[in-house]
Amino acid sequence: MRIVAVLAIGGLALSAAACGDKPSSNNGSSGNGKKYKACMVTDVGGIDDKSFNTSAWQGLQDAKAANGNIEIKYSASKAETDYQPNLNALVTEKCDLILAVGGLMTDATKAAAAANPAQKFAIIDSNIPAANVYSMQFNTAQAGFLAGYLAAGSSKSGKVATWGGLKIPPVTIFMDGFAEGVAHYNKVKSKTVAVLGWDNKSQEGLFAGSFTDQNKGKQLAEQLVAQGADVIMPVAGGAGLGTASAAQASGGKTSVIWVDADGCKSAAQYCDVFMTTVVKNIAGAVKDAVVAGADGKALTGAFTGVLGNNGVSLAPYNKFDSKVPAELKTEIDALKKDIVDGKIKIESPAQPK
Amino acid sequence: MKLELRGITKRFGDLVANDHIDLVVEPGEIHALLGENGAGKSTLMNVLYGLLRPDEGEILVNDVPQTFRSPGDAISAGIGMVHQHFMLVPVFTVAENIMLGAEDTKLGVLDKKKASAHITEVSQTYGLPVDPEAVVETLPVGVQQRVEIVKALTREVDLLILDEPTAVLTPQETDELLEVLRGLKAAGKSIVLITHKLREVKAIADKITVIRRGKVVGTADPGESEDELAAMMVGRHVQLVVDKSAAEPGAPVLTVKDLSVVDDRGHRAVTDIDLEVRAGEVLGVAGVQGNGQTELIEAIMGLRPAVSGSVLLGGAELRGRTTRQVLDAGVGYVPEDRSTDGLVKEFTVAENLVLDLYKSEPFGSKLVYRPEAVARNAKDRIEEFDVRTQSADAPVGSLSGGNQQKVIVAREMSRPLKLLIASQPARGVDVGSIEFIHKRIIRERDQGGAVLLVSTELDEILALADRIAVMYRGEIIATLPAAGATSEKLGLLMAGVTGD
Amino acid sequence: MTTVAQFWNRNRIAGAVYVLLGLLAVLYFGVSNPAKNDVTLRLTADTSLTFGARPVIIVLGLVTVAVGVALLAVLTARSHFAWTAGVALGALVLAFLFWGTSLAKTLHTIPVEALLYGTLIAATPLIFGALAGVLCERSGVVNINIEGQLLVGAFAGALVGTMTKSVWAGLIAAGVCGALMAALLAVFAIKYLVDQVVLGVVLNVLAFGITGVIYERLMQPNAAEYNNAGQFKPWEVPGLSDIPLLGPVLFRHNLFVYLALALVAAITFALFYTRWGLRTRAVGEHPTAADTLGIKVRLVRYRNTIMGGFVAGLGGAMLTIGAGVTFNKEMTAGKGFIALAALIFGRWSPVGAMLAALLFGFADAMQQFLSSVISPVPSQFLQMAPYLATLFAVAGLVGKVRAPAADGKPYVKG
Amino acid sequence: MTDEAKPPAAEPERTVPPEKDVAPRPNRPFRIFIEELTTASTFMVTVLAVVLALLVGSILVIISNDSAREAWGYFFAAPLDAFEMSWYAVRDAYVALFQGAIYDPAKPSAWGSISETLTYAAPLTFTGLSVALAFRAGLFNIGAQGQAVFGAIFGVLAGFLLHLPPVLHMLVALVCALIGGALWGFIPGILKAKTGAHEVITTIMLNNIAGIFLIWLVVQKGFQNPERTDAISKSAEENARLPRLLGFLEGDLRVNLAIVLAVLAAAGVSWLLNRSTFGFELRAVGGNPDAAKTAGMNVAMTYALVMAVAGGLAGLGGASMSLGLLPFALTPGVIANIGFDGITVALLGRAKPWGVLAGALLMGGLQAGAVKMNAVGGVPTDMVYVLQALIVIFIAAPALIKTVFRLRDGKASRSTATLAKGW
Repeated sequence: MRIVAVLAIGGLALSAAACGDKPSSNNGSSGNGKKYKACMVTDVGGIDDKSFNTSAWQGLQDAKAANGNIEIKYSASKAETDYQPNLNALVTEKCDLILAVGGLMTDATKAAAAANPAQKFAIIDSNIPAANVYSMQFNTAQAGFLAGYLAAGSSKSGKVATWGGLKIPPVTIFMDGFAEGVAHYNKVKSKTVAVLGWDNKSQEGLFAGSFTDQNKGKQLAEQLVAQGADVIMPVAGGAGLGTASAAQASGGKTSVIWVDADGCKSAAQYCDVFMTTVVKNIAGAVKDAVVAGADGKALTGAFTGVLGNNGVSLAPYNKFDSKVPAELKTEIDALKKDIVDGKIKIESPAQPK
Repeated sequence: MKLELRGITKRFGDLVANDHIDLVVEPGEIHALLGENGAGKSTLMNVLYGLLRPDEGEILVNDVPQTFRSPGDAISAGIGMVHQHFMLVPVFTVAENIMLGAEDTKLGVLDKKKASAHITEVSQTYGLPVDPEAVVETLPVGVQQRVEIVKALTREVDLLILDEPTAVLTPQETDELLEVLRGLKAAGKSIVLITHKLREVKAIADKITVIRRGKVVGTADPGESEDELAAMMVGRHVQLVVDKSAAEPGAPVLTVKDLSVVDDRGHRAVTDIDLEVRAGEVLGVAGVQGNGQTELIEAIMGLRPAVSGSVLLGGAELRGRTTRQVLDAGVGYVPEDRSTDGLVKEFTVAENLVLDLYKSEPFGSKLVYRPEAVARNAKDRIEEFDVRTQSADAPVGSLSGGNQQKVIVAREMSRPLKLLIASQPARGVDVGSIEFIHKRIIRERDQGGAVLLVSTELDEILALADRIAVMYRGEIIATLPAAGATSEKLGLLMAGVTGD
Repeated sequence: MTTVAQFWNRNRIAGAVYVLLGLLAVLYFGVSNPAKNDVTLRLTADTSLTFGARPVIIVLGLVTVAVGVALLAVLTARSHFAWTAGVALGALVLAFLFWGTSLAKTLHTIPVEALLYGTLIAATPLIFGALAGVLCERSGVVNINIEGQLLVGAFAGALVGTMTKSVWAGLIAAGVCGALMAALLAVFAIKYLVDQVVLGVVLNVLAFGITGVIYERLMQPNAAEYNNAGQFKPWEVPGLSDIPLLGPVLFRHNLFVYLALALVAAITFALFYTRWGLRTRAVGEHPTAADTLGIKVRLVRYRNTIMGGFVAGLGGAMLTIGAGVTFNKEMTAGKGFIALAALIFGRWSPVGAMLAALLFGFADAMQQFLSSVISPVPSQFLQMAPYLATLFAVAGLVGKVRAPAADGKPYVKG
Repeated sequence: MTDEAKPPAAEPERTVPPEKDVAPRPNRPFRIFIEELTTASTFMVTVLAVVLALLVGSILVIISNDSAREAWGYFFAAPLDAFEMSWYAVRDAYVALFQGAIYDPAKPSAWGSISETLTYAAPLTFTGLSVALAFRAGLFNIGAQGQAVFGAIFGVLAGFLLHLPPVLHMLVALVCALIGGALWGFIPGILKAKTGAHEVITTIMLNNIAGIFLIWLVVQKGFQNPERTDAISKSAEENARLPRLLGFLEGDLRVNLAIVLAVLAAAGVSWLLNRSTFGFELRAVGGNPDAAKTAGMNVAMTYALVMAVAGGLAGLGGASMSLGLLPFALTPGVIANIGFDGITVALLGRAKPWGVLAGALLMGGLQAGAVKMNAVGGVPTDMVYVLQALIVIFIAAPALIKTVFRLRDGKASRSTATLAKGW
């Protein structure tokens, strides 16, 4: 009785594992030859945050696919206090490049870089001016702007919406761009498309309080739809999937603009509701950096992803390609050019400085 | 039904609660099981009722050996039990309580009608009126006991065990109960009556078995004298009356005027009480449990706010003071329920001996607590009050009831008192400890202290009090000098009968 | 602490608070920072009512004041406490809702239907959780483990639902896993006499850990095989679902909402009208008395605790296969604790717990609505609303409640 | 309530408590040692609980190891493979756990792992003491998390809003943290005292509220770090930070003054419990509130005060994170999970101050080891949750340990005392 009861749940899980007899083959670890070891430390969101951790890991996997001599691994942080020990553990593990994901890792990375001047680091969403740190930042407000314009242009109800995971700058930067894009549309077309869920002037809006709670994402979508919104942009990692799920249930009345990585690839099951994605091309930037590093090129300085260098972009319309009017597409392309040229300035307080 | 117990032994650790007990109850017999608190009577009956498993021995019903794994087995063998602490769910109705465990259902739904009808039938047959719809917690204890008996009878028992059934009854109610028991006997039921009250035993029992320290020390006929029985029960000759000189009352110490108090549920429990206790006298407050004594004392102690009136201690107002202030004013308090209110079980004997003194020198100051001084104090008190404990550092919960009570008495009497309030000081205490505690109370009086004694035991009141106040339904309906008071007269008063 | 006979009894204190809050509402929402825009109540797709927000708010504030005055002056009996609290606080909440909507940045329309629908959806997992609590605690086992039971339910629902490609199998597995979790609670609480409050908290940690590890290593990397369950499709009750307002709110859900409501009815009936219920309550109130009548106290407790776990497990499944979303680490996000508060607020009765759950659901839905239209209150403070509501409910309205007398006390047979 | 069903504790002749009659102790040292090992003493139960938890946890290690899981997939084809791979997985994981917690030859400094263990242990000691103190008064403080949040907030605010000389600034910041935590702890205390609201519910709600408040605060103007675009506040000034202890050694050793303060706090709580009148009161209230009230103690005030003191301790724990570790600023997750982990620590330490310190060291070791275990073998850090929970459950149910390992009856095998009261 005693032990049996204790082990019951463990046993259940074990039997679950025994059923899964399909061998996963992504773990090739033949140790011949000196490989380039690229390691990353996730932030507290974990590897499956459907956001920057996932994207960065994707970048590492892409790099490995591109160059067979690259070996990758990650170390998850459960808490912010784990950043430093995780970075140090990877130093001990003799990684060639250690990638820190997330701006909150700035100070820990700075310290680790100073303590290990021979060790190469890279960081996402931060800028560390040190010789052995390669910084990657992304001005997603630019792509968000395009998404806002697109949403306003395709809304039939005249109401579009966005909501976020937590009210923190890496999230609100998307929402700022989105709201400004809608405002720009209203200005140009003399329309009054309303944005639910975010007001970029007062910096107030709708938040789930979580990046994982899909049920909340679903409820928020249902609320927003009830108020008339027909295009919704969730900026909340995995929680946003709830909104996609709600949109799918609406049978085409509601569409979703996804963020971070192209939704038709990262959450393919919902591809038919994704109008487009505000891409923050972490994967691309990471892949480029790692491949360059493996080739022995010096990794230093800073990279800022903007529309101009494809660091941020609007993904293909995928299944909406036929639904988005050609005219609107042209306007968006023109807008993109204006932003790249600096004719249109975006004023999100959360932009990289 | 004939019941026979052979060589029943029950141990708890190294403690032998029942030591090879033999007992025979003949059909239609009222068999009294006599013994003082802690002698092992209740343990024996719990074994018989299937609540405890005996370590040795066997139970025979109508000469057939039986094994009772649970009370359910005992019930189906025809044994019923009325426990000292009633086994009634307070928030249930009478009918729910009675049907519990033997429910009739109709299409899965409880058939309350049938249950009520059955209850009414049993009530009428045995003259035990109860209202099936009443919620138990609203009923007076006497009625609750009736419910317990009806509960047993509806299960068609042939043998009924009653554990200290008269502890909560007035003398008149006790007489009524005895009458009911005679009726049951006449109907052919066997009855086992557990008690330590000699008067009742003599009044009703057909046969008496005396238990002491877990062993049967003998059997007796009801014709035996009370002194003989008491001696058998305790193992030596007992002084049933406390030696004391006449009181020499001085100035009033405690003056209660027009005091009104409400109980936990907001009902008025004490109404406009006037009371005076003088230096050098014991005022006994008699009354059946639940007539406002508890609330009265709690109000005096500052444990419960009074609605109106005043409480003066030597002229100073106590009402509105905190318990701390009342204690500091020179009031000692032996609470009615020692395990709930008097002691912290996990604390050591030493710590319990300073439970309300820890902030005063030498045990502590405002901030610092001094375990060394507490230990020294414990050594002295344990000696002075003859507390039987393995050590001063033993948890007080490991002591016997009598010794626990001595710890409280020692604590409360170890500082100069103006007033001692002792509530049920002898409840659940063995005879030796009772004698000791009573003597200390009288000594407190003789030293010029005022004593307010609250007890539901008339014998205790009669033995100790100089004056007696009787409480009934929140009022003091009579105050009379102890000389000349008889238990019959007090019994009538306790039942609310004042007219001569 | 008896205060009844004193002047400042509970009703009077509440009355004074209502008067104060009502006046504040009138002064702040109506005068110093007044509602400006008209507010539209959209009841159904084509029925709307439009009000001038300011007069409505003032009237609502005055209603609160009036209830407060009545409590101070005449309604001093205990029986008046509950309904007056409902009226006074309800009026205040409505006043706040109108004010927030009126001053919102974008829209000034309250979608009543969606608000109520959202309330019910948010409340349903809480109802399951609270019912689990009712089952356990009525028999005397404190269940702080609701959170963990919901979590393993959600986990098993998704895992087994995916592996078997059957949401029904997922549902059963969710119940079974919830029951297993509860069985652990039962064994350690009843057999090993471990402190039940502590035990519940620790078992929650265990549930976080086990589901977290398996999720991270198994379900997340191989989501298609292990974390891709289907969904229970909504079933519109024929006829009833066409009733205006009520239809869309109540009768266009999937299995879980109906199941929750049915369980509330079933457990209420069973608890108060059947043999099982009588014995359960007896064991929770006075186990020794039950024992003396031949009822197997521990058995009743084992059975009820495990049943409770089963119900909580089902509720957990609502979060995955009920909503059509994947399992995620710690996805219950404190719902089990809110359910626990609902249980206490609802005084251990199934119906009371349901009403309390609906109250929290409403706080949640209202917060989402006000945030989405950009009301003048910062979103984080709105996010605190359900927690503040719970805090207020437990501290202000419930106070010392009467739990089943033997709740949390292990039964040790002599 | 049910005196009747219990064995009659009130036997007049019984003056010897039953604890005595455990087998007599032999007097030869070796025999005593063996005796200790085979008896369910407190120490043995704790050790065996850890062992048993690691054993049960290894099941999860195996599940979470790809190669092992694969091998179990074709168990019937090559059963030895499954066992071999499982053994490797478990061995590697626990070796990494040990390396991360105690000694890791790969680290630049021999003190590297110990430093990490102590770093993790310090805040847990504070929150553990917080929970333990409340336990002793019969209260279950699940709110250490929220109290630590407020401690962290007050500490950092004092750290960057004030400008004071070295040492003094740190002391002021710590006092502020203590006050912050105490305020947040006082709320459930006073609610319990005045309305009877159960602290389990109120503290959980207050945790949530504190968490949301923190997220709001860090991005407000004047608080947010003006050089950063993410959710991080300004950093506490150098003077307010807790200095590192092993800065002079090679390597980047994080261990800081917090662990010293934690030891002092354990000593302080120990004094408070055993040598102060307040401690006497709180233990009495915890043991029997009715008797405490009858003895003239102010139970309500004791509850409120205990929760305030517990909150203050948790607040110091929060500050030991926000002032002791990078980035010395507030972020949404600045205090990690120390409040909830503190519950485990308090239970591990059986609510005794020095026990809490030991428990915190064990838990700190587990957490430090988990980082390594994760970095090397990919075992999820959630594994720590599982180990934590199992250890505590096994400790709380000594009878289970006794049965599993066939120990003889000892002091610890009796059922545990009730720590928190039911509703």
